[in-house]
Amino acid sequence: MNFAIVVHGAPYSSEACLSALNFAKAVLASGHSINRVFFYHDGAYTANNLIAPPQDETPVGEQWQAFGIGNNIELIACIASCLRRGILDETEADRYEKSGSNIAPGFTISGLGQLIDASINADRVVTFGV
Amino acid sequence: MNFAIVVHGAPYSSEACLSALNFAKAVLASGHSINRVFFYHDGAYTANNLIAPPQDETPVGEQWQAFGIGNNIELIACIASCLRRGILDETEADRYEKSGSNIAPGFTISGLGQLIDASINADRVVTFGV
Amino acid sequence: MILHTINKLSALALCRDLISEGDKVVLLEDGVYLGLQPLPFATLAIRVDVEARGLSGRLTKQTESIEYSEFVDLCTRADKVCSWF
Amino acid sequence: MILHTINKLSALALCRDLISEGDKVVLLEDGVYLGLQPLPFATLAIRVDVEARGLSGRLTKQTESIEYSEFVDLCTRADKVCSWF
Amino acid sequence: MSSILYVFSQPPHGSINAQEGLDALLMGSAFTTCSVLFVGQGLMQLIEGQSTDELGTKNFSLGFGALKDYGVNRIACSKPDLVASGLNSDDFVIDVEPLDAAGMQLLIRDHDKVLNF
Amino acid sequence: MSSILYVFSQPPHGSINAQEGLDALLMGSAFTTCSVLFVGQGLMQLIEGQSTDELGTKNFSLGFGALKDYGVNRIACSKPDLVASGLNSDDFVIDVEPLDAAGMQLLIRDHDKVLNF
Repeated sequence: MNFAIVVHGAPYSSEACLSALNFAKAVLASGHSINRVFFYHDGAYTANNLIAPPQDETPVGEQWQAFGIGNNIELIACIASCLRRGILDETEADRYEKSGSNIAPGFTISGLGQLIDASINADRVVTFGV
Repeated sequence: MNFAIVVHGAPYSSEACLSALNFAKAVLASGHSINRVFFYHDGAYTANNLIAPPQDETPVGEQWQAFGIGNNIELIACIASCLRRGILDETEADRYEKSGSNIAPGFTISGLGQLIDASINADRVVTFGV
Repeated sequence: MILHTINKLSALALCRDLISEGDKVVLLEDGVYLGLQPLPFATLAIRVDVEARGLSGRLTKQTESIEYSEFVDLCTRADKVCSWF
Repeated sequence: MILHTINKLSALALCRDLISEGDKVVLLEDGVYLGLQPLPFATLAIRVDVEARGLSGRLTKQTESIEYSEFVDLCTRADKVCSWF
Repeated sequence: MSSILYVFSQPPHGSINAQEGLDALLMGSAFTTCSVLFVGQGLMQLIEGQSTDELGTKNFSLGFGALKDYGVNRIACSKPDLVASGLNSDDFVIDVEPLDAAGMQLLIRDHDKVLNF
Repeated sequence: MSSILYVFSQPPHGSINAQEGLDALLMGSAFTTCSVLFVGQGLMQLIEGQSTDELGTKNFSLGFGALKDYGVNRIACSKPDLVASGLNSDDFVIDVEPLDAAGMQLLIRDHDKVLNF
């Protein structure tokens, strides 16, 4: 069965970000697939590449990166959420004449249509809210 | 009278960030002073220099920058909150070998001691929580 | 006099018992929705938050709208400020 | 069967009336604290969230701890998932 | 094509989430059959006469008037939550169908997916 | 020197805020007289036997044992909230003084500043 996963919370600020990751891992471990993970609202903060948490704390953002890259799963951060929260790829950084980009590897900034498309085409959609 | 202001919320994600700014402006307009504004928890996100909100939305972070610089008021973002949330100045970016810094002008990253010091020495401390 | 602020409905449960005779209560942000219901104390609601939510003319008589300048003034007259959220 | 998830106490009020006979309810994150109180329906609580909060052995009998793998399995058996937060 | 029920449970202005929820509803209605159910403090999004000029947040309640044009199928709210709020339908910017618990359960059952905001 | 009352009202693990609140209390107690009052879901921070190894959040409840060593003055909680929670003091990692409404009001009055987390 194919899952779409929606994440509304930022690492540390909300356990939703961690719960969604644990859920996503369990989906794959159970032999199911994930068509897309969509980071909305504060979930977009997960894609920030500059996070440097204390060594004794779980680096949730990095674990999402590794999960997405290692399993070839699309991690989409909503562009509107990202712009409001200062998460930029190079294209957006250039467009808005900002000093640099900070999108983490494994994440792609894209539009809200990706949430709808994932929701429609997945067998199940599960939201981790805040 | 001298105020310390504590901000727990991020721009857009929480109105606390905007309320605190409106309050801070009113403090000065009333002839009082502000010894420090301390950004804790998600409040640290206010110091992100890469925010690029839609043109029809209030750029709360930029307004804080202008307020701090224009009135020569210390805007301190807590270092622990910042590291967990990916808000870095050049020193921290170098220390953690990150690709760049994103601290906004007018903001300084510093320790939790600055919250205590401000709270002790102000006549009033007002927290804008989430 | 202690000044209490409340910024959301769920925060009322935290402070309901802690508001003494003579204390003042400021409702701000989503806390202004408390002005729709009867409360055991009078409140002052931040006007711009009331108007943003379309609550002008809808609040109970025990809720009075105030400006940020009056909020600041209340802080100076209070012994301390306690924020409930 | 519809699968409902609840991640905090205040979300109970949102879904209490919407849970039909035969639906399933998963408590996660701060929602597992609901396992301390009597509820009008049986619930399944994510074990790692229960343990992180020190609630093992403290939950009501109508709350059963489950793994993420069982949460996933419930999703596949449900017609849809409804998340309350 | 999957139909989607949007459930809105957050008040406006306290965070951007309610506004971003409406954005998602408008986007969804361009692709498939969508309905919306307002519950709890989500009903506060509908209050008429929101005036945000001074606060500086966006008065996205004006956008609800476009839901019919966007082809949003059913626009409903929780009747128990409406009664508890002390408001009534006249206070709202658009016509909304108040549903009792059974009606809301049916609405959920009638859609393939649920997106909560 | 101003004394500070810390009020903790958030549960642990659902967000980092409770943990960051304890950090602020420990820092404050190095500089001035501090007390702490647990209210509402903040009482859940005190529950004994939190085991976070698998979840991966930090079990900062272990830090409460150090409050006395840090010179934290009074460690109190809301008695009404304790009763409502269904827990009792035996469930907590440290001794906490349950206060009724009058006691909590006095505690607030006895400190110069209040920091809420």
